[in-house]
Amino acid sequence: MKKLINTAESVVEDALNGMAAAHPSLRIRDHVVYRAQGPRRGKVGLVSGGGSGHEPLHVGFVGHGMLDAACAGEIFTSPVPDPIIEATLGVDGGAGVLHIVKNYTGDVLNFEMAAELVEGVEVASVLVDDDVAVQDSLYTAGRRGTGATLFVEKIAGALAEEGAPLARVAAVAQEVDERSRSFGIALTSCTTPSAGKPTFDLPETEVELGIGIHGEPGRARVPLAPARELAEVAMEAVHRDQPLRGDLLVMVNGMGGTPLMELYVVFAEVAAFIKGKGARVTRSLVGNYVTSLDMQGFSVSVCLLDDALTRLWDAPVETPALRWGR
Amino acid sequence: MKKLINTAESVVEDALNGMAAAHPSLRIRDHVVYRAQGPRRGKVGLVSGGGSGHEPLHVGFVGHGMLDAACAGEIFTSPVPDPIIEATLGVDGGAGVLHIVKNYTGDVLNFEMAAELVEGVEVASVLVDDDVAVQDSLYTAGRRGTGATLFVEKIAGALAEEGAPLARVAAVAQEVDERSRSFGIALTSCTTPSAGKPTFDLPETEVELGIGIHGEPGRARVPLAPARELAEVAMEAVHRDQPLRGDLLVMVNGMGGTPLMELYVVFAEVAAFIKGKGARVTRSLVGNYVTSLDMQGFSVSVCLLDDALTRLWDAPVETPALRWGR
Amino acid sequence: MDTDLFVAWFEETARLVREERDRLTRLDAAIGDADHGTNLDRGLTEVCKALADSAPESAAEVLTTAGTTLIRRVGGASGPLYGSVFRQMGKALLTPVTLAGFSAAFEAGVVAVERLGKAALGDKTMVDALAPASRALALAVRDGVSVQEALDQAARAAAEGAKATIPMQARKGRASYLGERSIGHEDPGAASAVLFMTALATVAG
Amino acid sequence: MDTDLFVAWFEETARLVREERDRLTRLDAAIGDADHGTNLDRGLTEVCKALADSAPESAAEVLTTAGTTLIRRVGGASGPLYGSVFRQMGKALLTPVTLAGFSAAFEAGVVAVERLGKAALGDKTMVDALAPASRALALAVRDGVSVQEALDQAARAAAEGAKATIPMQARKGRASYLGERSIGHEDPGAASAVLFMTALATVAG
Ligand SMILES: Nc1ncnc2c1ncn2[C@@H]1O[C@H](COP(=O)(O)OP(=O)(O)O)[C@@H](O)[C@H]1O
Ligand SMILES: Nc1ncnc2c1ncn2[C@@H]1O[C@H](COP(=O)(O)OP(=O)(O)O)[C@@H](O)[C@H]1O
Ligand SMILES: [Mg+2]
Ligand SMILES: [Mg+2]
Ligand SMILES: [Mg+2]
Ligand SMILES: [Mg+2]
Repeated sequence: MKKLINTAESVVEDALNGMAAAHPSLRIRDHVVYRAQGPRRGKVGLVSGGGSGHEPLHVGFVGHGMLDAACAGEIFTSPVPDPIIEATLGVDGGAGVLHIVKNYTGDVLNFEMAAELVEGVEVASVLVDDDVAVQDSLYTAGRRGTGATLFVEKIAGALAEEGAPLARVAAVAQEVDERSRSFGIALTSCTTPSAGKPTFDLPETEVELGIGIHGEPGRARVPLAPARELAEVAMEAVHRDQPLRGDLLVMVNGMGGTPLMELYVVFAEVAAFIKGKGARVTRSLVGNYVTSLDMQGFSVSVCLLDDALTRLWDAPVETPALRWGR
Repeated sequence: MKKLINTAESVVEDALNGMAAAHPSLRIRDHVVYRAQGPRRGKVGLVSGGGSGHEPLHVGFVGHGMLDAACAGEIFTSPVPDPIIEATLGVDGGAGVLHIVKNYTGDVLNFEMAAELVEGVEVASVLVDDDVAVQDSLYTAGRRGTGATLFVEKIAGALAEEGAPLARVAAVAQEVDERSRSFGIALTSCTTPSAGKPTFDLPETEVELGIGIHGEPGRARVPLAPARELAEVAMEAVHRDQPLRGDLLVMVNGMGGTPLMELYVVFAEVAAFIKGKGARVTRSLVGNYVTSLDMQGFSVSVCLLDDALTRLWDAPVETPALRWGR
Repeated sequence: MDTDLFVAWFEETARLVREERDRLTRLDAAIGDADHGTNLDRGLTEVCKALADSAPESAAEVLTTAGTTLIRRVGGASGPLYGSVFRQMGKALLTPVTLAGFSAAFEAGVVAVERLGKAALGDKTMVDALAPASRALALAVRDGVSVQEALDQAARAAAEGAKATIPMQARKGRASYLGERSIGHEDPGAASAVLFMTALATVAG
Repeated sequence: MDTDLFVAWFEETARLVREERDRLTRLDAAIGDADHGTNLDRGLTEVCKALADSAPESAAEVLTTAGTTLIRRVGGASGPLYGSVFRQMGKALLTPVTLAGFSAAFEAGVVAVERLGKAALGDKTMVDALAPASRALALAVRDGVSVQEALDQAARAAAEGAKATIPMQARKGRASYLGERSIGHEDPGAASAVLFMTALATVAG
């Protein structure tokens, strides 16, 4: 394993120290990243979090127009309730707090426990579960939360910034999740610092279809294919679950070890696929946003937009990893 | 080799198609990326370019406050003169055009030829050569242009946007280059799509010191060490060449395959080093900006700021890869 | 079954988990996210520290401290789940501690995790080791065997239960994302539950 | 030495470069950026196309077309450098083409690349193969040997020159960044220059 780290034990702490040094707009305490200026009176607070290793998610999305705080767990390990409670209390501006939770047993349990234990703050929760690779059935833990988490955080964050009440912010978060679908493909496994070797072995000639963002193996292994075919597999899965139509927000997301050039190659194919279905890409993101350590591969996330959501997507945002309009 | 590409031959073209699909603010023709709205009357045009494989450099830096056009060569191969000529003619708003050229024989020769052949447009050139790993002596091709290219493009771009004349834009570009130093370290080689295997072999236990951005081997090989020590090696090299002092713009840049988390770990060490020397990080960037395909590793670039340069750095910029202030 | 025995239980579990950390993580790598060993190792180290610091005066206090520490220090799925087992046991345990009382408290802990995780036998989770262990304890109480014998039987039942997860298709936790590909691997949480039960049998000896 | 010979020269070079592409790229991987084979292969394919399309009527025209195409299609360092060699040759070549005239034009081409690249003998570049080839041609003209013999000697001189780059430390181009680590590797541009000279000797035969 070759990583730019000091020790496997200190990597989350060390990276947070780097964030604190790089971004005066953030305040970081006990593995929670806050906006430096603190809560705004009357604004709904947005708290998210989860295991580390998905950077910039969530810590890179703290700032104006997006999150108020993000809790960073150990690598791929949901944060414990205490920092979630701290974060919730710390961002409350009197209008309540929305927990944005990716649908994993660990995240769900720890956020639930935190929400129960918080006193004096109204808490609402939204579960993000966009990954169509997982069947949403009695026989699974339900769909995973992956790329659409960014969409939910951005759009709910914009509405909260406008001063909307908790119920409306929660409702738009829920709506974005319902309108969003994702699918991921891995070219390589990731290596967690503590394990020190790849989570799974993947031959030079194969890819994993339907991966999550924790180095979990996917649903199936198929031969490596040109970007066009891989993009089609992902888009077919998304389209089958929720037909593409109208205006779309599309993210082609790298898993952490994939260069931007390759993501643009994939985006070209995704855009062509969408055109072929008669829908339109009206907003897009291409880059490493919701990652799985050093994994090579991509995921594509699609959200069905309407005018209201488009306006909220376009609203100013100023965070380390997403910034426009100010 | 595992890459998200269609064919090794089409990768540059395919990626540019993806950029065109993702960014309506760009117009892309014959491997040149332009601002969609065309040249602005009276504004100095900024043209850069070079081999592809360094994305987002340069193509991702086309837009308000930065480049007017970027020429994308084949992977690691300087563009030929024709597109540089096209770009120069295409961005001229009557105030002349600045060529921002990284100091490599190929880039220098092709930009020189283009500049000679352009008619009716005043052309100035600035050579970026910030890499302290290469001795600037009679016995080398001179220092390479690496991370500081981003600084030059951003700051000169801001001045051009304000309507400054060509001579002043060229002078500030030159000044930024002179005030900037970089040093890079690779954990792995990169793999060019056409070669299909790593450019160099690097054992699991070693790193290359003083690499460029083309998968060139570095000056020396040493055992893999904690991030703190690697950051110190890089910063010592920078500091030895140009002592750290006053306000600094600091970029910790990933080589393409390094996750953001690790770059923040490095940034923490870089910031501590700088503090130890009595200087101050007043502006910073952490991310994959000037890359070498899928290489794992980082480079650090430092520019000595003054108030004028800080103001230009802070000026609005709106490009696919760098965006703030609008 | 005195207070010291309960403290020793967690110390021995911590030792075993440290020893078996990489195996647990490997099991989790196969069908999860490769952190179960690290998670529990971190958690049990904290539990031992907390027990040393707080000098608990009853078995119930030991269990509550352990459970709270796991919830507060582990994270992931296993932190709240194991934490709830021990917190619930602590709540349910009557003093003085008899084997029957322990068995009842243990069952309360297992029910807590089933409820929290919405998991049933056969879902390929820690429940598949914990529930058989609880049943073995109850049977041992009915049959009036010695404490040592009862705990040995519980450990054996847990081990068999963990082994039985191998052919199962997961329906809860990360492993469920793999669908049929989860078949053929032992559940890491079931494997760690075996360590808890083995540790208890060891320190009782 | 007629027009067809010059066309055949580039066709044979294109064939050889295609054949040796991976070796050239491997040489460039060792001390450069692993693209020299791909660059020249692309360039010479374009040269052959351009020659087929434009049906040049003189040897000078062949050379100018080849040079311009290399400049316009290759990029990198070798594109403008090789391009300048042939453009300059094209300018300098007198009709009808004699061996002496060819030798003089070739020398002009080598001087052009030395000037453009600011490279001298011993810098570990293509000049280390091209300059000895030029010298061999000049000597052959002085000695009055046959065209075939002269071109064979030039090809041999180029090959020896390329081999002599192995122990050199590079002072120009990317390889110079490596400092002492550039020692022990053949320069890719020198190696490709050998292919040009070999091709010419072959088609003259
Ligand atoms: N819903 C659930 N109910 C019961 N046990 C569960 C549930 N989800 C996961 N587990 C247990 O947790 C174990 C994984 O723990 P761990 O790896 O520490 O957490 P995470 O899955 O968050 O990485 C699984 O092997 C399984 O035994
Ligand atoms: N300044 C120079 N003068 C002469 N030849 C040079 C010079 N710089 C580089 N070369 C030649 O160019 C070759 C490299 O060509 P190529 O790999 O195609 O271009 P690049 O270095 O831009 O990738 C070197 O092996 C060397 O022979
Ligand atoms: Mg986990
Ligand atoms: Mg090159
Ligand atoms: Mg796990
Ligand atoms: Mg090269």
